[in-house]
Amino acid sequence: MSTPVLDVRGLAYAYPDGHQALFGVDLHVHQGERVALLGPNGAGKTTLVLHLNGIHTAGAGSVSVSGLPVEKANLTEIRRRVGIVFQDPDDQLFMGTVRADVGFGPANLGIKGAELDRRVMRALEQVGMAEYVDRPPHHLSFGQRRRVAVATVLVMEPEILVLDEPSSNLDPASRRELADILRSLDVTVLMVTHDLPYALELCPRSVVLSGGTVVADGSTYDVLTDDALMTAHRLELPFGFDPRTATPRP
Amino acid sequence: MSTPVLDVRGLAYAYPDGHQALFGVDLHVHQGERVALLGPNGAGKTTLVLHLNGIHTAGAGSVSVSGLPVEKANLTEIRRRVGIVFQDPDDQLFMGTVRADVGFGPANLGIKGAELDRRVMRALEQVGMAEYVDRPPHHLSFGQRRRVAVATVLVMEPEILVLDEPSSNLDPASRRELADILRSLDVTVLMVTHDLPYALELCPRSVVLSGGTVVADGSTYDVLTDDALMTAHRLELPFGFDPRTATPRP
Amino acid sequence: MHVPDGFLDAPTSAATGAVAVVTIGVALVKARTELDDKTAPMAGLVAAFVFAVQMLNFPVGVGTSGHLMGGALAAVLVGPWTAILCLSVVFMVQCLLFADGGITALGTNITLMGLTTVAVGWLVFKGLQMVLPKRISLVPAQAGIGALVSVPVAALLFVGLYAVGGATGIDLGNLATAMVGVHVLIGIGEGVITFLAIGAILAVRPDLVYGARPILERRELEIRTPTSGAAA
Amino acid sequence: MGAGHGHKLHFHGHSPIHRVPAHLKLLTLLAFMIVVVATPRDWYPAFAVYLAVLVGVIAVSRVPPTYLLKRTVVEVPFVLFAVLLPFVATGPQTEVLGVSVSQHGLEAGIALLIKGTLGVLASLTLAATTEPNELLLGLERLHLPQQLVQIMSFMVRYLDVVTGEMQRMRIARESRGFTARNPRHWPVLARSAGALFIRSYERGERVHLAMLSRGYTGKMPR
Ligand SMILES: Nc1ncnc2c1ncn2[C@@H]1O[C@H](COP(=O)(O)OP(=O)(O)OP(=O)(O)O)[C@@H](O)[C@H]1O
Ligand SMILES: Nc1ncnc2c1ncn2[C@@H]1O[C@H](COP(=O)(O)OP(=O)(O)OP(=O)(O)O)[C@@H](O)[C@H]1O
Ligand SMILES: [Mg+2]
Ligand SMILES: [Mg+2]
Repeated sequence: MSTPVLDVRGLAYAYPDGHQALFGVDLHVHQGERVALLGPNGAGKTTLVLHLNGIHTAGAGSVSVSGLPVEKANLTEIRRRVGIVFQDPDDQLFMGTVRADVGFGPANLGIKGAELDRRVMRALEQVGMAEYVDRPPHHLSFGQRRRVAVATVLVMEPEILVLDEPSSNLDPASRRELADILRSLDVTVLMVTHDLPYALELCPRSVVLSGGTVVADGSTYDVLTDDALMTAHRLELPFGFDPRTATPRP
Repeated sequence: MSTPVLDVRGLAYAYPDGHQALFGVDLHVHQGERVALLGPNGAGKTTLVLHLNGIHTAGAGSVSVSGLPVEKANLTEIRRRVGIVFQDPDDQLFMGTVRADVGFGPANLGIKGAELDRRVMRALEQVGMAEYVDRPPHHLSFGQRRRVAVATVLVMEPEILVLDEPSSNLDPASRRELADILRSLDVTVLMVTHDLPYALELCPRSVVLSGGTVVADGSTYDVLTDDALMTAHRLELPFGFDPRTATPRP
Repeated sequence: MHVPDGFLDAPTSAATGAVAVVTIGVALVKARTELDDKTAPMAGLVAAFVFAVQMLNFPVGVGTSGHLMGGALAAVLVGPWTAILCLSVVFMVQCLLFADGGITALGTNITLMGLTTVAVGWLVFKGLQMVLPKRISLVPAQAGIGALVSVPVAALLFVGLYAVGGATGIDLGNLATAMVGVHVLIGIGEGVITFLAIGAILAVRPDLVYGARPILERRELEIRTPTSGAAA
Repeated sequence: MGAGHGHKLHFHGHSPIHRVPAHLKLLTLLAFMIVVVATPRDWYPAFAVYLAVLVGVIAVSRVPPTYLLKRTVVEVPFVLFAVLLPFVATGPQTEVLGVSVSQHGLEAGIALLIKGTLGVLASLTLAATTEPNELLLGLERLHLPQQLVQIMSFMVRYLDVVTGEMQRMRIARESRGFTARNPRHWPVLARSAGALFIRSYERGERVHLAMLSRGYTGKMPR
């Protein structure tokens, strides 16, 4: 088997205030996989995600990306390869206009002029926000900010896309359009979500994190139909949805 | 017919940067109703909600709550009656501990000592956050913060509960528990949501806002089964869900 | 340039303290018209911002350091009376929480760097607004010039106070030349920062700039009927 | 957004000094400094007594002396001024270590150093043993006008909001491959500073409105 592009081993982490959030997490994601990361509130999903590009530093265990250990010397390279869409779009947007914000990453990679503009507009068109290019991002609606936040990551064309609850606050059409984009890209995807039908639709594999450890890892269908596992970890299927009868979209 | 508890007439509003978000909105909600407010990103839902307790001031038209016009002189009374759960929990939480934050509102109403404690703990139990009572709110996970934000409003026991995307970032069990709480309370509810099955489950009536005006107002079932309306306003039913076959939960 | 305890003699400290108390008293009354529900947080932010701006220190001639003062910026953002309150609060916080500036010199610091820069900055700003065409695009430049002028004036006043209540006979001419010379440079920095900050705020939240309110025009709102709106 | 959770100078502790009500500490500081300032500048034994008192208080407060000493840097500009005084001042000259300096300037410089240092140390002790929120309550009890207290409480909170937002913006920038290493990067920082101002303001404004929504009237409930 190839080396995993995301390789997390025995990862433990405590926040500076002493609260331990991860207790030995193992996760291996291979090139081109789309994996859903499920689990109750406070399970440690965001904490785990923030280790994947070195925002948090492992307290114990190790994290590596495409074989590179996540450590100071490799951070620039790793951040070029791993694009993270944060759970809170306000954590992602900081420049004065949408254009400057989406262009920020590629500009750091040395792209400029017409090429920069082309990439910015393409990313904004993907998320349906092209007409907002000259507005300040913090004056957009929450869902619009989420869409711009996704664009700031897409524009970097990362090899590995990590999305923390990307569909929350999106309107239903945008949610489906995001799924279409993710399916059309040839990248590795790790997606945190509480939207189980969305996970089933998009990710063949699911990992369940609960109380800071991995409690299940397998096909999404198997996870969602394992009733004991589901109730033990606050996962419930929403009103009117049954994975056994839901047919995949064409 | 009784006077509506929420009465919005011809409401128009432009943000200070000149961007107009509402173009004449009419909305009447009666005592005890549960109404879902649907619509695409950027439709003006949050903008509308922020008029209901006088955070924004109508540019044209009028808003009144239980017959009281929303204006400077009535603000204290109106804010006591209308509890708003903001779309972003970080806008809602500001004290140093969860206890102080949830207790803030009732303390302002003059409640103290054991009674204050009792109310705080009850609200936190409702949202399943009692064990976090002495943690700083900004050190919680996003979904945990959302739950505390809901508690800060429940604890005020408002007559009218306005929730802006309350279920986003909640794990599936919390989402259902929130629905149970809302159903059990004898209050008027206006809930903004992009989760159409959730709207159908909880709210008999739906209002669709799009481009700053009301484009539909009727029974949730009728709205969700009106395909032309749905596609015109970026509303789509999620994967595997059909209102025609979904049976209400017992 | 925060004056520490014991730098000026007791009578001078007491006199400047009295000036500060009286002016703050007047400002408290006058500011009622400027300060409401929504502007109270603005006043707090302006104070925090001025506080941050004052952390930018420049080494100055005779051993003291100079820094940006933010009086004109505050005056244009929240109005002169509220600005006086903001600046006074900044000096109190610096003194009590950061030990920057002595507690017995608090009145001196407020008078010197608060009252003076606010008054000079605001008067220059208003003066320019009166003689120049009423255009919103001119506001940042007017504020910047007000800021520029306010700094050397405060420096001159410092020399004056030192002459009255300072410890010893340094050559006042030299001190004045050095202080004013250096503070013209600092004033240019202050002017540029004020210009940029006011410009940035006017671009997205013109309603937050007190000094621009008289020349903001009212917008007409458009009303769409449901039928015409449905097409959108 | 935490309300003033431990500013840079506060040293968490539970000593008797930490527990004295803030308004008493404020009054004591003021009285102490007035005495120091009013003391003629050549009464050196008196200054030794003041210093001893101060050291005693610091010892009781159990704030490590190094913690305070590191923070006396705010005094540096005036130390420089005091050191230069003897050289730039006019008047009768005297010899110190073979260098001719102004007699007057020398005395003034030394007095300035002594009084200034006592002032800084005393203020630092107050700052290190008092939470900003207690200080606000203390000022309220001393009848500082409500408007000033309100501006100050917003300011203290905003210092948190601004640093919080700055932190978030820094993480966001670095996640997209940017680190400010040299002055070439300043324009980027300058442009994000404008956004920072508005962002902090608007976040603070929304939080303020959230407070009003829950019955806040300008006074913290107790
Ligand atoms: N900054 C912080 N300091 C201390 N503890 C924290 C901090 N952030 C999160 N925690 C705690 O760490 C645990 C894991 O949090 P994390 O944010 O990773 O959860 P999550 O799985 O992303 O939850 P959610 O679904 O609500 O986003 C929680 O118990 C939370 O309270
Ligand atoms: N602070 C602001 N300044 C200027 N324009 C704004 C501001 N906030 C929102 N807008 C604009 O007003 C319109 C309505 O925004 P609003 O936040 O009400 O949308 P929404 O219906 O709540 O959307 P979402 O589903 O994404 O939360 C949008 O076009 C948005 O860009
Ligand atoms: Mg999370
Ligand atoms: Mg919204």
